[in-house]
Amino acid sequence: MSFDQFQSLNWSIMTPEFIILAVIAILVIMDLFMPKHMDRKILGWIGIAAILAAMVSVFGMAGGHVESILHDTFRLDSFAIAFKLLILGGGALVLFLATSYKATDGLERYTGEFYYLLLSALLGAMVMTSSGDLITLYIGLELLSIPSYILAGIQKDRLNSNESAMKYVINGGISSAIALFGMSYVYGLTGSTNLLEIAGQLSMLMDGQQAYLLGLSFLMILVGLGFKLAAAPFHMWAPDVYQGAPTPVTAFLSVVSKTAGFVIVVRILLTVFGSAATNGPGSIPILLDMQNYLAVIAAATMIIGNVVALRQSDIKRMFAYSSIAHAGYLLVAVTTLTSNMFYSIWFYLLAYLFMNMGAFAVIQVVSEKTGSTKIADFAGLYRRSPWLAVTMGILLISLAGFPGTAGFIGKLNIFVGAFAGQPHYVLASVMIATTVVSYFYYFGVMTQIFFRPAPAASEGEGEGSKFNLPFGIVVVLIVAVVGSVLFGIMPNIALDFMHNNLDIVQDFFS
Amino acid sequence: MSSVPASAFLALALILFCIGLYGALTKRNTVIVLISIELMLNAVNINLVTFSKYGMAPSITGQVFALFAMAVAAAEAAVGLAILMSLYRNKKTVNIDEMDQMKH
Amino acid sequence: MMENAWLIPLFPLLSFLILLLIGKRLREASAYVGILLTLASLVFSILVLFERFTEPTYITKFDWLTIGDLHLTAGFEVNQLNALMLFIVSLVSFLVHTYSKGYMHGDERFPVFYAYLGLFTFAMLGLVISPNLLQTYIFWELVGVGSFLLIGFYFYKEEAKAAAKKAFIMTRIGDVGLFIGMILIFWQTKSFEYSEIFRAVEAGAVSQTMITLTAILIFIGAVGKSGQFPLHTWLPDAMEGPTPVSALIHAATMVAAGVYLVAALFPLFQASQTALLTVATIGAFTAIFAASIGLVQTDIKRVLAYSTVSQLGYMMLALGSAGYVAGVFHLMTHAFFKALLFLAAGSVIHAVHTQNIEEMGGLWKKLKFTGPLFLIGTLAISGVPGLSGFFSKDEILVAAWEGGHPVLFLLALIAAFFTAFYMFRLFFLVFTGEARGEQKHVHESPSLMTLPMLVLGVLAIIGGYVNTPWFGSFLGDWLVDGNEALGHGHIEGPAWIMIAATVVSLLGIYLAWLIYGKRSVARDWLSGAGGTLHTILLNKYYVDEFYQLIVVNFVKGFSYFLRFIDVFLVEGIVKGVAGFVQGLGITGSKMQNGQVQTYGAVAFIGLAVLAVIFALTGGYLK
Amino acid sequence: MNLSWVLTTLVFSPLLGIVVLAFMPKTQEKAIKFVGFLATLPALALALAAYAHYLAGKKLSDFTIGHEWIQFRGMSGDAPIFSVYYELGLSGFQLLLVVLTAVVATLAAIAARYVKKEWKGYFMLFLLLEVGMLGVFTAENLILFFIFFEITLIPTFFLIGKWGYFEKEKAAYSFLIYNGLGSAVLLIVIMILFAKTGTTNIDLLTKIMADPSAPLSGDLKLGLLISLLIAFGVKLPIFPLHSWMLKVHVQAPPSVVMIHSGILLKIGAYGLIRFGMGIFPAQFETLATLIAILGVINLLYGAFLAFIQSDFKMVLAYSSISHMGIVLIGLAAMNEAGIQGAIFQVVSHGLISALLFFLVGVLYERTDTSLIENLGGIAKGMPIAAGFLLAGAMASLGLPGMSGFVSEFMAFLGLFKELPWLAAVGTIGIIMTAAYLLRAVLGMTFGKAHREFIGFVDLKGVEFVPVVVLTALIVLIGVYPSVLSSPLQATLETIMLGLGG
Repeated sequence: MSFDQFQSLNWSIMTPEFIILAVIAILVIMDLFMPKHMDRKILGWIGIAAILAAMVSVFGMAGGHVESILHDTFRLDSFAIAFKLLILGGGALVLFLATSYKATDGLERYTGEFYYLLLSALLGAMVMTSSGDLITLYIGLELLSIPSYILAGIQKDRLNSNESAMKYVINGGISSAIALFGMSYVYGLTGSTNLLEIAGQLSMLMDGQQAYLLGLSFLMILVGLGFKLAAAPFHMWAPDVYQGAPTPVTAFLSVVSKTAGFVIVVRILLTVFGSAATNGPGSIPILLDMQNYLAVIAAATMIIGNVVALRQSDIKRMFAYSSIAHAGYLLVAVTTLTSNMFYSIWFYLLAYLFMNMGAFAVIQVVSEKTGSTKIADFAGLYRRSPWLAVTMGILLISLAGFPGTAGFIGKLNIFVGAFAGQPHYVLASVMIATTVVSYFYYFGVMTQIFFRPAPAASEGEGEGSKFNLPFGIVVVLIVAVVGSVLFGIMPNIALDFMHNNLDIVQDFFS
Repeated sequence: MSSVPASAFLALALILFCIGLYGALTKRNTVIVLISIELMLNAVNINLVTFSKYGMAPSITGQVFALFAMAVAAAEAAVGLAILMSLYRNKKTVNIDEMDQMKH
Repeated sequence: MMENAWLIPLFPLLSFLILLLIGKRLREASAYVGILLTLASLVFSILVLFERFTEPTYITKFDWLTIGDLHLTAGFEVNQLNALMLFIVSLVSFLVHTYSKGYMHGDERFPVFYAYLGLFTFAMLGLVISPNLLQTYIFWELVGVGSFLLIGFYFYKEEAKAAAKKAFIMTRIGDVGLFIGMILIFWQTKSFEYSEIFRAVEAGAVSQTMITLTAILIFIGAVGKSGQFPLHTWLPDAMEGPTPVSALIHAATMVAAGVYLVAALFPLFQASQTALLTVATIGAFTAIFAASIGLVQTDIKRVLAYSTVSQLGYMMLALGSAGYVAGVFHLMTHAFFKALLFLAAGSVIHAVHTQNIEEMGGLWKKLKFTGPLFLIGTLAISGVPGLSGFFSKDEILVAAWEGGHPVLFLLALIAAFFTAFYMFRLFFLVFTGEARGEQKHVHESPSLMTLPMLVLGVLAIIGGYVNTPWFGSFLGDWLVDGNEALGHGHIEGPAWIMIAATVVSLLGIYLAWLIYGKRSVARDWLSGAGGTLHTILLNKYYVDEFYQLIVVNFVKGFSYFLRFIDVFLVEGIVKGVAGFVQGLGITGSKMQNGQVQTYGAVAFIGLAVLAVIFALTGGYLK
Repeated sequence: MNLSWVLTTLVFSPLLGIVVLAFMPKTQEKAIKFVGFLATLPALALALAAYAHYLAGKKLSDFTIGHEWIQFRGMSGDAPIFSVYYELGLSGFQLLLVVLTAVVATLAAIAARYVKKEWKGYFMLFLLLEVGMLGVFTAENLILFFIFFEITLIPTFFLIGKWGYFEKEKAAYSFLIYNGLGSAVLLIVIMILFAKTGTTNIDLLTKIMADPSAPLSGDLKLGLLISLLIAFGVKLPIFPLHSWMLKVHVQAPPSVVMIHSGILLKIGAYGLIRFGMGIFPAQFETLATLIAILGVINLLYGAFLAFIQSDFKMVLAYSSISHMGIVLIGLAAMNEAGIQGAIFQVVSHGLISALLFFLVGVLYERTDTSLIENLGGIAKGMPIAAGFLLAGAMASLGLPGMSGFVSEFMAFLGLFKELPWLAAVGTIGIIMTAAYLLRAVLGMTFGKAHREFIGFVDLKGVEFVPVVVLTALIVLIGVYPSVLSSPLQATLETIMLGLGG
C-alpha cells in the first residue's frame, strides 16, 4: 500500500476512535509527568471530555452512507453508529462514577491507569461495533477484555479484587479460545475473514458435511461470546467478578461490556450465520435453524438470573444476577429475529444503560458510606437521604419494568418482537413470568430503603449519617433518572432518532 | 509436505485444544491453567495456519489472523500472570481452588 | 282520595327521617311527631277505605328499573284487601304510637324508638299497597328490618341481640324462598305484576308443576314471616323487644304479612291443589303445635307469642282450605284482639316490672282498666260467642270442614280448646288469686296507654259483626267482589260446627278455671300425668336445640372445613410454588461454589450438551 | 365545543397535587393533608361534569381523544409494526366507574386523616394511584389499559407496605406478586391479540372478533378468554386466587382499603366485562356455566368463611370475595338482567365496602382493635358510628332500598333464567350473608360492652362526609336505580349485540 493510497483512505470515519486513542496517549504521558502526589482526577475529566467529543463526532456521522476502510475491516454503518453512541454514553457515565470513586486498597497508586485503562477498554468496544472482519472483531474484543481484567483487579491490596480479576482472566481466556476456535473453522470453510465475504460464500454452501461443521462452529462461537454476555450457563463468572471489582468497573462490565457483547453477537450471528445456507442456496439459514438453541439459552438465562438473584444478600452480586437476567431478555430479542430486533436491542440497552448506571451510582455511594455491599446496608436510606432513595426507587422500578419507565418500553418492545413474526409463546411466557419473579428482589431492596428503619448506629452519628454526593455521582443520577423517565414516557424521542437517521437494516448487509 | 493430509493438522489442533481445555479446567496451579489456555489458543493458531494453506480457499489472511492471535495471547498471558502475582502477594498461594472467597 | 294513597306510607317515613335527624333535640317530644304523622296516615287510610267501598280498584305505576326490554315498575294499588290492610295497619300503628308515649317514658333512646316505629310503619304500609311482587318483596324485607331494629332495641341485652339476629336470619331463610319463587314466576310470566301473573296462570301459560313450585316457594316466605312451623322459633324470642313493638309488629301487622301475601296471591295458590294443601297442613299443624307449647309457658309475652303463632296457623289453614274470606277476616279480628292483649300485657308489665306470670296474681283489683280489657281480649281469642274472635274462628272451621280436610279440622278444633285453656290460664294466674311476687307500687297505667287499649277493646268486641252468619257477610262479599277466583263471601257450613267450637272453647275455659281459678285440680296434675310431655312442651319440642345441633353446627363445621381448605390447600399451593422457585434459587446459588474451574466446567458441559443435541438431531447431514 | 381535553385533564389532574406536595415541607401535616384532599377534587368535579353532560342528553363520545404515542418500527420507512396510541374515551359503564373512582378517592383522601406518619409520601403515592385508576377506566386500548393497570401496582405496594399494620410487608409482597402475575398473563393475551389482529384498540378488536373470518381459531379465543379469566380472576378475586386479597384487606391502612376494595378489585370485573365478554362473546357463552359455578363457589366460600372470622376486617375481606361471586353470577347469566346486575354490583360494592372500611378505620382509630370480641357493645359509646355500621351491613346483605339489593336481585334474576338450579344453590349465600354480617356487626355494636367505650368520641366533623355521602349514594341507587341503569343502556346493548341477543 503506497502512501498515496494510505492518504486517500477516508480516515475521517475513524475520528471517534482517534480521539479516544489520542487522549489515551495524552493521559499516559500526563500521568507519567505529573507529580506523584498530585490529584489524578483531572485525567478523568479529560477522559470525559474526550468521550463527549467522540460522541459529538459520532452524532455528526449519523445519516451518512456506509463506508469502510482498510479492506473492509473497519466499517461505519448505522449499526456501528447507534451502538457506538451507547458505548460512549456508558463510558462517560462510568468515568463520572470513577472520578467520584474513593481510591483505596491500592487503587490510590493507580488512579491514572484507572482512567486510561477504562478508555482503552472503551476503544476496544468501539472497534468491535465497527468491525467488518473477524480479525478486527477479535482484536476489538480483546482490547476490551484485557484492560477489563486489569480494571477488575486494580485494587491490588484487596483480595476480592484480585480474585475477581483472576477469575475473569481465566474464564475470559477460555471463552475467547472457544470462540476463536469456532471462528477458525468459519475461516477454514470460506477462506476469508471478511464478514460480508464469508456471508457471500456461505450462502452458496452445498455440502452437508461443511454445513455440519459450520453448525458446530456456530455453537462454539455462541458459547464463547455467551461468556461476554453472561448468558446461562456461561454466566457463572459474572457474580464473582461483579462483586469483587470496584464499583465503577462493575458498572462498566455490566453495561459497556455487555453492550459490546451484544454488538458482536448480532454482528457475527446475523451476517455470518444469517446467510449460511444449511442445504444449498436459498435454503433456510443456520441462524433460523438454530433459533431453538438460542431460545433455550435465553430462557435459561432469564430463569437462572432471576431466580438465583432472589437468594442474594450482596447488592453487587444481586445486580450481577439481575444483569444476567437482562441479558436473557435481550437474547429473547436476538432469538426472535424480527425486523425490529436492532431497534429493540438498542433501545433496551439504552434503557439498561440508564437504569443500571444510576443504580450502581447509588450502590457506590451507599457502599462507600457503610464500607460493605450488603443489601441490608440500604436500610433506612429513605430516612437518611430521601432524594437518593427516591432515585434508587425509580431506577429499580425501571429495572423491574413498570410502565412510565424506559425499562417498560424496552421490555414491551422486545415482547412485541416475540409476537410480531412467528409467535414465541413459551419464550414470551418465561420472560414475563421471570419478570414477575424479579419484582421480589428489586422490591426487596426497596423494602430496605423505604420500610426498614436505619441501623441504630448511623442514626446516632447525626451529621455523619448524611450523604455527601460528589458531582460525578449527581451527574450520573440526574442523567439516569431523566433518561429512565423521559424515555419511559416519550420513547419516540430515541426511536425516531434511530429511524430518521439510521437505516440499520439496510446498512447492515451492504 | 503434501503427504501429510490437512485432516491430520486439524486433528492435532483439536487434540491440543482438548488438552488445553482439560488442563484449564482441572489443574490446581494457576500458572498451569494459564499455560493451558495458551495451549487452546495455539490450537486455534494451528487451525488457522492449516486452513490458510489447505483450506477451501487458501489465503494469507489465516496467517495474519494467527499472528494477531499470538500477540493477543501473549498480552493475555502477561496480564494473567500479573494478576496472579498480586493475588499471590495477598494470599500467598497460587492454587486456583483456594480462590473461592466469593461464592453463592 | 285513592289516587293519593301513596301518601299514606310517606307520613311515617317522614316521621322516621325527622326523628333520625333532629330526634335527639326533640327528646320525648318526638312522640308527637310520630303520633301526628301516623294519625295522618290513619285518617287517609279511613278515607281510602270508605272510598273503596264504592269505587273500583285504583292502580298506578311507573318504570322503576329498566333491564333491556324488561320494565320493572313501582306503584301502588288500592283494592279491597289493600284498603282493609291499610286501615288495620295504620290504626294499630297509631294506637301503638300513642301507647308508647306512656310505656317508653324515661327511656334514653326514646326518639330512636319512635324513629324505628316510623320506619316500620312506612314499610308495612308500603307492603300492603304494593301492586307487584317485587315491590312487595322490597317492603317485605324492610318490615323485617324494622322488626329487627325494634327487637334489638335494648341492644345492650345479650338476649335482645340474639333474638334480633335470630329473627332476621330465620325470616331471611323464608325470604329466600319468596325471592326464588318470585323470580321463577317472573320468568314464567315476564312480569311481577299481580294482575299479569294471575292472568297468565288463568290462561294456563304456566305449567302446573311451576305453579305448585312457585306457590310453595312463596309460601316459604310467608312461613318465615308469619312464624309458621318450622321457622317459628324467632317469634317467641322476638318478645325481647319493647312490648308495644310486640303488639304492633309481632301480633297485629308484620307477622300477618305472611297471611296477607298468601291472600294477595290467592289465585296463584288456588291454581294448585298441592300448594293449597301444603298451606293448610302447615297452618293446621302450626296452630296445634304452637298452642300446645303455649299451654305451659310462664312468660306472659311468650304465651301470647305462641298464641300468635297458633292463630297465624289458623289463618293459613283458612287460606289453604280455600277460605279466603275466613283467613282475611281472622287476620283483622286477630289484629284487634291480639294487639289489645299485648298492650294490656304491656300495661301489666309496666305495673309489676316482671314478665313471669308465676310472680303475678291478684292484679284484677289493682289494674281496674287493664284487667277487664285483658279479659275482653281473652274472651275474644278463646272464641266465646258474641265477640269478634268467635265469628272469624267459626268461619275458619267451616272452611276447613268444607274444604274437605276433616283431620285438619279436628286439629283446629283441638287447637281452639288449647287456646281457650292457656289464655284463661294466663288470665287466672295474672289477675286472680293472691299476689305471688313482690309487688310494690302497682298502679294503673296512664290514660295515654289505656285509651288505645280501650279502642282496641271495643273493636275486639264489635269487629266480628262485619261478617257474621246472622247479620250478613258484608266484609266477605265486599272482599270477593268482582273477583270470583277468591271464592264466596261466606261459606255455608253445618250448624254443628259453630256449636262444637263454642263447646270446645267453653270446655277449655272451664278446665282452666278448675285448675287456676278455683284450684280444685292440682296445678301439677298435668305435668305429673305426662311428665315427659310436659318437659317437651316446656322446651318447645326442642326445636331450637335441634336447629342448634344440626344447622348451626353444620354451618360452623362446614366453615371450618373451608378454612382448612383455605389455609392448607389454597395457601399450600401458593407456598409450594414459592418454595419451588426458592429451591431453584438455592440450587442455583449452591452451584456457584466460588471455584472458577467449576464455572468453566459448567460452561463446557453446556457447550457439550448443545453440541450433542446438535449431533444427535443430525445437523445438516441430509 | 371541543371536549377532548376533559379526559386527559381528568386522569392526570392528581399529578398537580403531587407536584405541589413535592415542594411542601414534610412536617406540615395539616397543610399536606388538605392539599392531598384538594388534589382529588378536580377529577371529581370533572367526573361529575361528565355525568351532567350525559344527563343533559349529549353524547359521551364527545370526550374521546386519540393520539399517536409510541411507534415501534421494524424496517425503516415501513409502517410501525406496533403502535401504542394514547386513546381515552368514555362509555356509560366507564363513566359510572370514573365517577365512582373519583368519589371514593376523594372520600379516601378524607379517610387518610388517620395516617400517622410521612403524610407527604403517602399523598403523593395516593394521588399517583388515583391517576392509575382513572386511567384504567378511561383507556380505550389494551396497552394503555395495561400501563395504567401496572401504574396502580406500585403506589399500592408502597401504601400497604409502609403505612399498613403488623404484617404489612408480607401483604404488600403478596399483592405485588399475585397482581404481577395477573398482569403478566394479561400482557400475553394482549400481545397475542395484537399479533393476530394488528390492533389493541378495544372497539376495533370487538368488531374484528365479531367477524367470522377473524384470523383466530375458536380454540385460541377460548384459551385467551381463560387467560383473561385468570388475569382478572386474580384481581376480582376468584377462588382460589384470593389469598393475597385477604392479607391486603387486613393489613392495609383504612383509606387504602377503601380504594382497594372499592375500586381496585373492580378493575377485575371491569376487565372481565369489557374485554372478556366484549371481545370474546361466543367463548364467554361456552364458559358461562363454569363461570356461574365459580361465581357460586365464590359466593358461598366467602360467605361461609366470613362466618367464622374473628377479625372484622377479615369478615369484610371474605365478604368481598362473596360479593364478587355475585358479579360472576350476573355475568354468567349472559342476559341483560344478569350483566346489569353484575355492573350494579361492581358500583354498589365499591360504595358499600368503602363505607364499611371507613368505619373500620374510625373504630380502629379510637379503639386500636378490629377484633369483634374486643369491640362488643360500642353502640353505647358511639351510637352514630354503630348506626352507620349497621346501615352498611344492611346494604351489604342486600337490603332492599339500598344498592346491594338491586344488584343482587338482578344478578339472580338473570341466572335463574339460565341456570335455575345453580342459582338456587347460590341463594344460600343470601342467607349466609345475613348470618355472617349480623354476627359480626351485632357482635361489635350490640351486647354488653366488654370495656368502657363511653369515653370514646362518636363520629365527628369531617368524618361525617364520607359516611353520609356514601350512605346517601347507596340509598339513592337502591331507591332510584335508574341513575345507574340509564347510562348503562348503550353499553348493555353493545354487549348484548355481541352475544347475539
